[in-house]
Amino acid sequence: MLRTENLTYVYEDGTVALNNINIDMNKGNRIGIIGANGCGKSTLFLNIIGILKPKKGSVLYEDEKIQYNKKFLREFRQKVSIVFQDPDKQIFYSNVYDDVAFALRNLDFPEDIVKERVEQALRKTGAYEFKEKPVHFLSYGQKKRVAMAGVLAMNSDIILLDEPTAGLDPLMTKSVTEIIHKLSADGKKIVISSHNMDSIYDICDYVYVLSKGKVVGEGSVEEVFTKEELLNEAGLNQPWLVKLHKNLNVPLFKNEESFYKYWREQYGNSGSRS
Amino acid sequence: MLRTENLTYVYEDGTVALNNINIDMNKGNRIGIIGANGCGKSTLFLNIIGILKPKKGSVLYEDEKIQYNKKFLREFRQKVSIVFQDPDKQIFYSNVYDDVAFALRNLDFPEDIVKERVEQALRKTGAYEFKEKPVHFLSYGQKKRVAMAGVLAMNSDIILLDEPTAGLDPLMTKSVTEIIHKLSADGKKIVISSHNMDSIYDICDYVYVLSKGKVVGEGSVEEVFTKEELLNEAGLNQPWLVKLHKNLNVPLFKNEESFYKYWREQYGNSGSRS
Amino acid sequence: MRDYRFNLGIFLFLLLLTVGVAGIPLKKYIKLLCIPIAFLIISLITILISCSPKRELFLWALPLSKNYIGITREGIITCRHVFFRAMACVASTYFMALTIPMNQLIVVFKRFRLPKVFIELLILIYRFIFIFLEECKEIHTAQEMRFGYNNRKNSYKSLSLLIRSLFVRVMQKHEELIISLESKLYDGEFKM
Amino acid sequence: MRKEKFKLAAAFALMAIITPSTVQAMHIMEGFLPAKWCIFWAIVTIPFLVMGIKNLNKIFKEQPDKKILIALAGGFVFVLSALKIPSVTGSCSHPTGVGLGAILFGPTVMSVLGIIVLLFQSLLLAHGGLTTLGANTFSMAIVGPLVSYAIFKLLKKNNVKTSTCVFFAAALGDLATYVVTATQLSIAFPATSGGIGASLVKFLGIFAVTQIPLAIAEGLLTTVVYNLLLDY
Repeated sequence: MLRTENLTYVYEDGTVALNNINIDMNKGNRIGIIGANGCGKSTLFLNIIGILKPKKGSVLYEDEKIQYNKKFLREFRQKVSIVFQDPDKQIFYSNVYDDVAFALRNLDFPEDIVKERVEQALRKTGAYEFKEKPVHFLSYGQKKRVAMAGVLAMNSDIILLDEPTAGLDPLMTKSVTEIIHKLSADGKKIVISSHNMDSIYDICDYVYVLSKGKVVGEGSVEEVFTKEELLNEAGLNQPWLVKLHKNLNVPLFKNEESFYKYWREQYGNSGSRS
Repeated sequence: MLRTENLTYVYEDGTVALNNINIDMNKGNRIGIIGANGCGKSTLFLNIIGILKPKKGSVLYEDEKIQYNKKFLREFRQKVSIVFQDPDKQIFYSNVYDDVAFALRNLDFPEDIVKERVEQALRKTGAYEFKEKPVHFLSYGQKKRVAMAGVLAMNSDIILLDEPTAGLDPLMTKSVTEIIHKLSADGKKIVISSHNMDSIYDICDYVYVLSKGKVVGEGSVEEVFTKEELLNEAGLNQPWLVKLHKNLNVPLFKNEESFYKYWREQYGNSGSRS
Repeated sequence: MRDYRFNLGIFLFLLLLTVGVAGIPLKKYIKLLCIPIAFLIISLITILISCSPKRELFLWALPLSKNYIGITREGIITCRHVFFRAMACVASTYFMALTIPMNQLIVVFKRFRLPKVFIELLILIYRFIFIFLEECKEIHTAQEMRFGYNNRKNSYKSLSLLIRSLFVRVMQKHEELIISLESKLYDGEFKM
Repeated sequence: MRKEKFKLAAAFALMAIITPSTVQAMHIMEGFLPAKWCIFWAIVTIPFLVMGIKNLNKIFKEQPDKKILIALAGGFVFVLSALKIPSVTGSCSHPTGVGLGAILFGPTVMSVLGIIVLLFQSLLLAHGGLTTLGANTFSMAIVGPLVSYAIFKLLKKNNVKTSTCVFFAAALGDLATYVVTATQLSIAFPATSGGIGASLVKFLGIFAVTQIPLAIAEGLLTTVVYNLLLDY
């Protein structure tokens, strides 16, 4: 559906930001793009949604090269949307409702459909309860929800999320993770860029490792995260469940609950310490 | 040396931001203030450094109430300094050297001492190697180092750090953690606010838990982090080493290496899977 | 000319409404009242004091070479009138500003059929104001902690650095917001 | 007699001390002007605003993205006006940022931005007022920027050093605002004897204490900022 082919992007000053990137979004339902700060994750996302134009190679949507004209991009961005990291950079109205409705109104939807979609998006992200508050009174986590609602309202098939859990406390991280899982269950394709390994391990099923503008590794989460050296070279670390798998010689678990369950079954430890 | 006594801070609109806070920085060398987004961590820091003035209660330095006049604060802030979260908001010059020298020059130090102190601070934070680069070419992690250097140059006794590892990738997190440990080894008192539990567990020795403007728990890291309910109520979670301690019925370890070592000794597992 | 007592009545009524009914803290209200007070005092004094060679105009006057400088009855009446009118107006503006959310006011402005561009700019500027106020406060605090405002010379230096930092951030925001606009299918208009 | 003179001098000295600590530029406060003058100044500003809106519409039609830039500038000018600058005579005052805005974005754009900023100032900061919005817009968002812009262009044409241009543009723009405001006040409140002229002298004189040093401060500050911006 969406992939890049030999995508190379060069900054104005000549620095190669992305070097021959081949990424195929069909390899999983929740794709993770991981890499250290400055590895090119954000630049890649901007190339994928057609904001930046690659110097060589291309982005393909439904096996067709995306075109850089207004009409094509307008259609394309209804199918592929993006949530940026900093909510302050994507909220234009101080009225939550108007902001979430922004994209829909740009598409000239009639107001009754706008209303329906906006309320749906607000409920999905848990932003419904504070929809009457002016944006500048919202907390960072709440703004993040509004920003997500604004993109969800578009109801696109593929959603890119740039560092969705950055700066969030554990509770908010959990709730954003839940939103993402729900979206995925609804049949949306999710692409996440992050350097939070535990989050990616929890959410994604297929992972690309980016380092200095190159794809240095890819595979299922289990595959990629067991390659310690690869991750270290990319300036990343392993999720702790993977570390345990390696150091304790236990099977690999996708989440902590299943690990504890296994442990209790194996070692009969009820785990009920207080 | 530094503590708060029944500190209560109320916003202009009447919301109680901090409610009767008693925090004693003598209880540890590396104090952690943990809590969810919006629990009052930042407001507490601003009260401690005398930017905000409590409605009731007080901040005490060397058993003396801090005074809110220019002269007192000038002395006080040479002893107690703070590194804020976002480096972009605390770097004012496009030249690294000038920026790190800012506080010293404002205090009218002679240029030779300025130079000595700046270079020392740059080395301590590992910012020396890129000191010639213009700030807007630096990565987020590098800017973070410059911001820290700018505060370290003041050579204060107590350093407050607001979310020092937020937004950093694993490698940078590790290096900032190392800087903090080095400062502590130099005899500086460190106070960290964070909602990253793994970082706090790694760095701190004494922890206060803040929730909705109140201190809801305190104690040594081991003590506080084993109280799962307390942390959950505060919207936080347990560091994974503590989770293992509880669920696997193993002793509590301060860092992963010691845990693996213990494990190998206990179970004879060499851990050398590839 | 309306009786000043009428204006005083309006002032007191609105004060009561704002503080008593709408629940705005009295302390905050008084603080707000202090903002225009300097302008009020200076301007009223200016109106009050007149200068003329005719002594008979004045209730109280000082000779100043050939002229007299002093206070006239008309001056007092004008001042009293202006003072109470201003207080009544201030109270009604504060009542509006403190009780009606800006987002609703903007809807009202829209009903006035003001030009679309004007409303759009109003919406956007209102949003950006808070982003920059927040940033401004943070930068200012960081400077203050590093003694940027401990004397006048430093204050000037710090303030210009602060303004520059803000400006640089405005430019960065611009680039980022444009990208975000494109991804949200902006078609040249901010609808509401 | 001597005692009286002393009292007078003391009164002026006292005023010189209290004024600068609280003055915010030259906003005429809410309700200060009689209704007819409120309406008069509102009507006077309309043609300028219409011109500004027309200009903006033209700009936005060609470059829709500019909307964000102009709005950001508005937010920026507002925040500048909420800052305090240490004034030469006393504690502090507020920069208007109008000079900088006029140099960067042109005077017609500034008139529209100015009225929006003034509106928010009166609603959010309690500076100025709604009834006096027209008068304040005329002095601060129309005459000020026009003077700043004209001075800047004029000096630039004569090959004056840019930082000097910026200084005079900002400082004289500020002074123009002050003169206009004093005029507006004196027309509304003519002196019992001597009329508008005498009143103008009084208002000019009394506000000069704060406004002249402030104009110089703003000029200096704008110059420094402008140079820092070029540096960027």
